[in-house]
Amino acid sequence: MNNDKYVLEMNNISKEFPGVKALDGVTFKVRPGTVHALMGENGAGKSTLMKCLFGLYKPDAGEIIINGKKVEIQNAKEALDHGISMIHQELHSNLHRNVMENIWLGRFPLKRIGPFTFIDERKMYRDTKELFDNLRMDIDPKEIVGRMSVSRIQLLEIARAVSYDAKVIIMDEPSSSLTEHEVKRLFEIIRDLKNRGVAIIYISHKIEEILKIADEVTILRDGKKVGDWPAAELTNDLIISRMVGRPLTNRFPPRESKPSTEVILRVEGLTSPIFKSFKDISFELYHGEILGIGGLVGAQRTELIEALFGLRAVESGRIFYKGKEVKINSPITAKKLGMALLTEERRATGIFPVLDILENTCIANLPKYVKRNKLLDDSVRRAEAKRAVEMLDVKTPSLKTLIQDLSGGNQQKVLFARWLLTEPEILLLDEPTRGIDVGAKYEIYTIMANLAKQGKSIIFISSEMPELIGMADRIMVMCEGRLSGFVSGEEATQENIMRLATKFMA
Amino acid sequence: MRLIESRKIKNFITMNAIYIVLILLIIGIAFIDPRFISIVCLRDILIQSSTRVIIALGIFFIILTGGVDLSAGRAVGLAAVITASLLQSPDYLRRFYPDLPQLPLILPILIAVAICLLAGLINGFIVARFGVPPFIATLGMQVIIYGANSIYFDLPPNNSQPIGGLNRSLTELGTGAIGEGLYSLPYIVIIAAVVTVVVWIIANKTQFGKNVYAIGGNVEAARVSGINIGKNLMVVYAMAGALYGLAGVLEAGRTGGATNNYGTGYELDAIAACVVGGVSATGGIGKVPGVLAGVLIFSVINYGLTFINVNPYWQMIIKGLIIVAAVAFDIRKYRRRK
Amino acid sequence: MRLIESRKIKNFITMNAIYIVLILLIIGIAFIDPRFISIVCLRDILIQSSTRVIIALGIFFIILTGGVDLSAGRAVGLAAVITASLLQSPDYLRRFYPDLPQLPLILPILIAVAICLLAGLINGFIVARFGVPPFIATLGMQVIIYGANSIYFDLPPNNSQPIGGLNRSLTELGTGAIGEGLYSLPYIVIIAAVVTVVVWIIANKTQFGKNVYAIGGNVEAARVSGINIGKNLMVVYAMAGALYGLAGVLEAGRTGGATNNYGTGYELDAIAACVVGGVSATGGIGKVPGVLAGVLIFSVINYGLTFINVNPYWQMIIKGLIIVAAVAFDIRKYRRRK
Amino acid sequence: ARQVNIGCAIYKFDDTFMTGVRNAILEAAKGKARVEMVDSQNSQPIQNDRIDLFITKRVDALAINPVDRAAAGVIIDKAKRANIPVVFFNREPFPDDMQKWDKVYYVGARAEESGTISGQLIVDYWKAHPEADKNGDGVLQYVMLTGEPGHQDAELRTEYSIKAVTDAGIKVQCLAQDTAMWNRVNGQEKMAAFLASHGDKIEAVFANNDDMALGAIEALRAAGYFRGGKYMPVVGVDATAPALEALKEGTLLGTVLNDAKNQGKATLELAYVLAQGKTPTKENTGYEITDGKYVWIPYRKITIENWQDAL
Ligand SMILES: Nc1ncnc2c1ncn2[C@@H]1O[C@H](COP(=O)(O)OP(=O)(O)OP(=O)(O)O)[C@@H](O)[C@H]1O
Ligand SMILES: Nc1ncnc2c1ncn2[C@@H]1O[C@H](COP(=O)(O)OP(=O)(O)OP(=O)(O)O)[C@@H](O)[C@H]1O
Ligand SMILES: OC[C@H]1O[C@@H](O)[C@H](O)[C@@H](O)[C@H]1O
Ligand SMILES: [Mg+2]
Ligand SMILES: [Mg+2]
Repeated sequence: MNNDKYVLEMNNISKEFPGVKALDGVTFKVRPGTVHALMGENGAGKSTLMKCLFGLYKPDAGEIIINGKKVEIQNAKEALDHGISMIHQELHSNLHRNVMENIWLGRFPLKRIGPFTFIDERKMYRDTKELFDNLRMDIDPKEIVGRMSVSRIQLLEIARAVSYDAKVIIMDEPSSSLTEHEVKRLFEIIRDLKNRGVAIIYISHKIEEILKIADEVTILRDGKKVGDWPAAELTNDLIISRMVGRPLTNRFPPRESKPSTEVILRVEGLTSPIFKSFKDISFELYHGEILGIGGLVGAQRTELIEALFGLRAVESGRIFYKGKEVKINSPITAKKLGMALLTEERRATGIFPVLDILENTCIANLPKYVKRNKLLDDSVRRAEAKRAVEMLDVKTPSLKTLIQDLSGGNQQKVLFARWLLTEPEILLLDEPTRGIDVGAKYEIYTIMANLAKQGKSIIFISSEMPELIGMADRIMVMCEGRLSGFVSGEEATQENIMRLATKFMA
Repeated sequence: MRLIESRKIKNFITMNAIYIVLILLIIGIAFIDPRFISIVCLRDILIQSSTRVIIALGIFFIILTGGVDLSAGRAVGLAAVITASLLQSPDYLRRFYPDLPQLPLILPILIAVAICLLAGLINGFIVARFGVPPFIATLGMQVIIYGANSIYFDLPPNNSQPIGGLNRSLTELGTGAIGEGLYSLPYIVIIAAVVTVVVWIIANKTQFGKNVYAIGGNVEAARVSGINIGKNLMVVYAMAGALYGLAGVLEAGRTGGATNNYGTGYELDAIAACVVGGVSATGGIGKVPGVLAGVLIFSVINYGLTFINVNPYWQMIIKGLIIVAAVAFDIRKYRRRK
Repeated sequence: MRLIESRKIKNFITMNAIYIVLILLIIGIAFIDPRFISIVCLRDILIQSSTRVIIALGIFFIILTGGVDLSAGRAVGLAAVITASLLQSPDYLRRFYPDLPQLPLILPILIAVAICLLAGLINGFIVARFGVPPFIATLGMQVIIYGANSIYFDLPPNNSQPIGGLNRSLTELGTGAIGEGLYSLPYIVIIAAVVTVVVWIIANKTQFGKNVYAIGGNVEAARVSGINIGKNLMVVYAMAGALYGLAGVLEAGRTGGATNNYGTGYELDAIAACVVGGVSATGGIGKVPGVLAGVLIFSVINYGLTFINVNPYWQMIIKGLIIVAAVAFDIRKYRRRK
Repeated sequence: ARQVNIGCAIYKFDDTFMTGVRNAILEAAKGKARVEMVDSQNSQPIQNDRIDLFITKRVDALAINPVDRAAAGVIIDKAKRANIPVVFFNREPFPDDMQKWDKVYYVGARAEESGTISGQLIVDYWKAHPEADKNGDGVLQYVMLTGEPGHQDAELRTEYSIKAVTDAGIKVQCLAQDTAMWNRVNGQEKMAAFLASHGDKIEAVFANNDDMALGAIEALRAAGYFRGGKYMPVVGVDATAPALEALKEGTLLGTVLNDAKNQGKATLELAYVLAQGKTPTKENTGYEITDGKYVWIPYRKITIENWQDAL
């Protein structure tokens, strides 16, 4: 392996958007057969740099050199032709079509019949099967993507990126919606690719992952490069201080409060009408409690809390809110009761892409701004939105910026701000820190802890066990739609959660 | 410094392209015939835009939600026929209802508006409750309204004759003005202006307006945010219906008559005006001043090309080219900067 | 066991709702007048559906990409006029080109189709290159084509007279059949069937077809997969244009004449047939058999209601109700099972 | 006698004038024949579809108001094959098509005639009112509102109305001409633009039909006409109810009666006779038959003097 030669050099790349200098003279070099991590806070410019490389953005300045040759990459096709493939931060699949069509899109296997060229469906099926077998993924090539879970779609996109036989594979937060088990699988795949001389550019906010898999680390801050280091020279704390610009001693804020013994929400025997979904779930949520929900993907945690929020039908079971039985059959009712839900799929059910940050922040809280004359009080609205956005440290030129122009992590923060404004009694959080940088995570944890201290209750789904263990008072674990047990925060370990999470599995 | 200035200008042009197109159009026509810059022409254009603006603003909200309304034109026709049939001069010979007593102006107007509002409400209900695509729900409503209107129009003794002899009060509403002569202000222009202001306030200053943008921006996210999608959709379509009704009343008053084919194809004009004015057909994006500009662009083209005496066929070709060019010029602001 | 059976049946009904609607419609009409179930009626309906299917299949691809085409009807009219003007009997008195020699049938057809293809290509180019919303690009094309067609039609010595006296070869193509009598198979039905099969193959078995679904389903995903969006869009619009051209040729042949207002409003029928047939107006979803069913539903309604002698105005009301109900029934398959 | 079935296709149901014809047909059919009336929605292919259906149902005679008169040839072929006689009305097929079969008839008015009459209305006015030549140049400055582009009536009325004026030895100058698509709203809007552009230079307004003429009158009224001695001669065609009202009121100078009643009645009578397998004559239909195939219903000039005749 030739470690001196770079497979990819990006020199002095700059890129400006209205109001933001997203990249400011960034130089980034990648050796073949290595995993090169790209790190930085939300909005630091990681995705932008990669989009410049993949031909999705045109850099204002700078050059790109591949295998020693200077190239101009105008679009994705040219990037792919140059041997670069990419897993995008946001899912990029066509939900209406099946898996294999998504994988081979743009390069279908063809066959000729007479003068005509048709798609060779059989070969396509075989190739897909082979691809998944090699990657040891259990996905049916003919499944319609829209029917698959987010994590499986993510796996599909990983498989697609790998299938290009690229020299450089960009992975922009590939693990954010994967379970730990699947992350392990991903790492095996990465090692395999590495051994074959492929260079991987790996973007993640999970520092443990970086330390585990990366050979080199480049850190960006505010569009500028902080530096690059061999991963072996780095530690958790070093990375954080270089990313954030100051040391961050604790990963979790201290919990200064204990839940009260007063029950705010009681759920009895909640069962979904869908056979495979959650059944017979009973639990209690206390005032001031952070209740974690652990489990593997497919454990139906999302379904459960969406049902609590009135987004999904319930076949049987009862819900008591502050002692009174309630029927929650729409988010409108849930909201009236003082509940808030931060959903799992930011793009699909969270953001209003074409609306600005002000509107995105206020939308769930509008009734509070209606004046006596039925019109909205714009000054209050703006002030509150501004406050919330600042509290969460959203990186944006102004409140008028469209949310689709924010970095992924900053979008998530805006959504968090949206629900905080409604001052909920019960906050339902479905993977709230997905795609959020360490600094901001800490802020979110702090907010959670403070809310709990004020007596608010939180239900908190996470696939990151340290986070569950670090933040939850109690962890409820689910397996295949059933409740498999509770562990208290103190006695929680990865092992006992894992054991419960697989309790009913064959 | 210079650079920043020029970039600012460029940016200003991009962001206000559609207004600039409107101004360029006027200048262009005035260049060919300077008399175009006159109060008479301005007033004519405003008058011709009045009912169109009202219809376009109705459809505007629907497009904001990501929908469309094909029944708009037929609703206009229905309202025109209803109002006309109920408001004929007592001394007119072929009255629709020979024995109907003289009604106060407001009553037939309210009836017509209410019926159109109801039709809109049904559209909204079908879209919201059954998930029928707005294209189909409102296409169905289009033919149903037209059928019903034709049956009504065909009732004896009228037997499908154009309804004429309208009451002075109604024609006055459609053609009268405050003041006299050059500087008079036509009532329908005033009505259209009031409607525009009210719609602007609804769109920008009320919870309902924000909800509409949110529904069009991402309906699932709106649902999660606790917005009542069904109710809001129904209000949107009903409100649009009421506006078509008002436009129909004014069309009858303006022309002094009505037949069942009044309003044919108006929905297309209205949708086109919205889209030209920067309203995104997929929902969530669009502004009231844009709609106004869209309507005015069409009026200026229609009126202006006739004013400078362009042959009707060439008018079409020029109109087509202008519209496409205007939108191509305007759309640049949404193109993602690569 | 029983339960599973009944659930299966339910599922079958949901997934095939639109075909079931079609069958129910036929049964319903036959119930009122049993003579409806006959080869003659079937053939009439197929004939009436032929050009419509061709147009609908053109627009189908455009809707799949998330677009729309308002110029379809005018393109049909243009093709009809061009073909008719080039294919008149030499002994006809009022010929468009008095001195034109007799052309072989295929030449004028190719010219007409090529011109419509070009118009489509321009639509595609404007949509792809300038990002103009398809609604506006094709609306512009609609009026431009109509203007151009009218100018052509108005050329001396024709001076806007309907073009008649078409060559036997062309009217034979439009009205003739293989075989005689009851079991004869009209040429236009055969042509429509061939087009349907070819389009089905393109949609399902070729790279281009898959790309179209991909662009409509998620344009960003298509872009990052290296698909040339612009090129594909241009092919889609051009292909649609060619199909309109073919339809226009057949319309001229079928009626034995042509005027510049042939085809008016056909785009709406075609879009409606697609949407009724389950093609999603937002793109990415839809099937050829669905489009076929959509067209047939409209034909059966139009033909059937006249067959059982329903008053035209009531026809509209009934037609509106059936369409909305059919789609409400069909749409359930997409509603999120919650 | 056996019930006689007649299949009748109208080019477009919501056309004011054709509605009059339609009503007259149904009126005349009472107690005689069963008429199935269908709407061709201004589309020749749709009309052909409807005719196929009539043939399938084996009606005894067809009464067709073609959308496109060039399309009559194919319709005649179809009818001949099925041996069902056809009466065309209101829009005249080309003579060569008419010759294709002997069981083909036509009932209608000559569009040229309506043009000529509306031209004469202006000629009469011009001759009787010297002040009509506002600028005194001896030339009639006019504007023309035409119907749908390419429409037979529109083309012929436009041409023949002006021809009548020039034939009377009056010089003309066309200030503006534009299509208002037969309808009142467009008539009004186009006229407003004409007025803004040409103002008092306009000395007469020709409209291809009454709806557009009435629209023009509204625009003129808004510009101060028909008040305080300000007048503009406006002529239309059709003699619709609102047009007669305008005549009475003194705003519309004149119109041309397109005789819907007789067009409808003659059509029905011919179809009825043909349906019984007989040959139409003046005796059994009540109408003069010209050249063995044509029944011409004359247009009539309608002014303030004789408006009652048009009721
Ligand atoms: N299309 C765009 N238009 C305007 N601004 C943009 C656009 N894309 C990115 N930005 C801005 O550029 C900056 C860098 O964004 P980028 O997406 O590269 O961040 P990131 O490092 O990937 O962050 P995250 O970890 O949150 O994904 C942000 O301030 C963002 O708001
Ligand atoms: N076995 C499965 N295979 C494929 N998809 C599944 C499976 N089980 C559930 N899904 C789908 O996956 C999505 C998420 O599932 P679920 O809510 O059960 O996961 P979760 O445990 O909440 O995961 P997360 O931690 O990501 O929220 C749902 O849309 C569900 O329909
Ligand atoms: O074809 C439609 C036109 O037909 C004419 O005969 C009539 O005069 C016009 O008013 C209009 O109805
Ligand atoms: Mg990013
Ligand atoms: Mg003069």
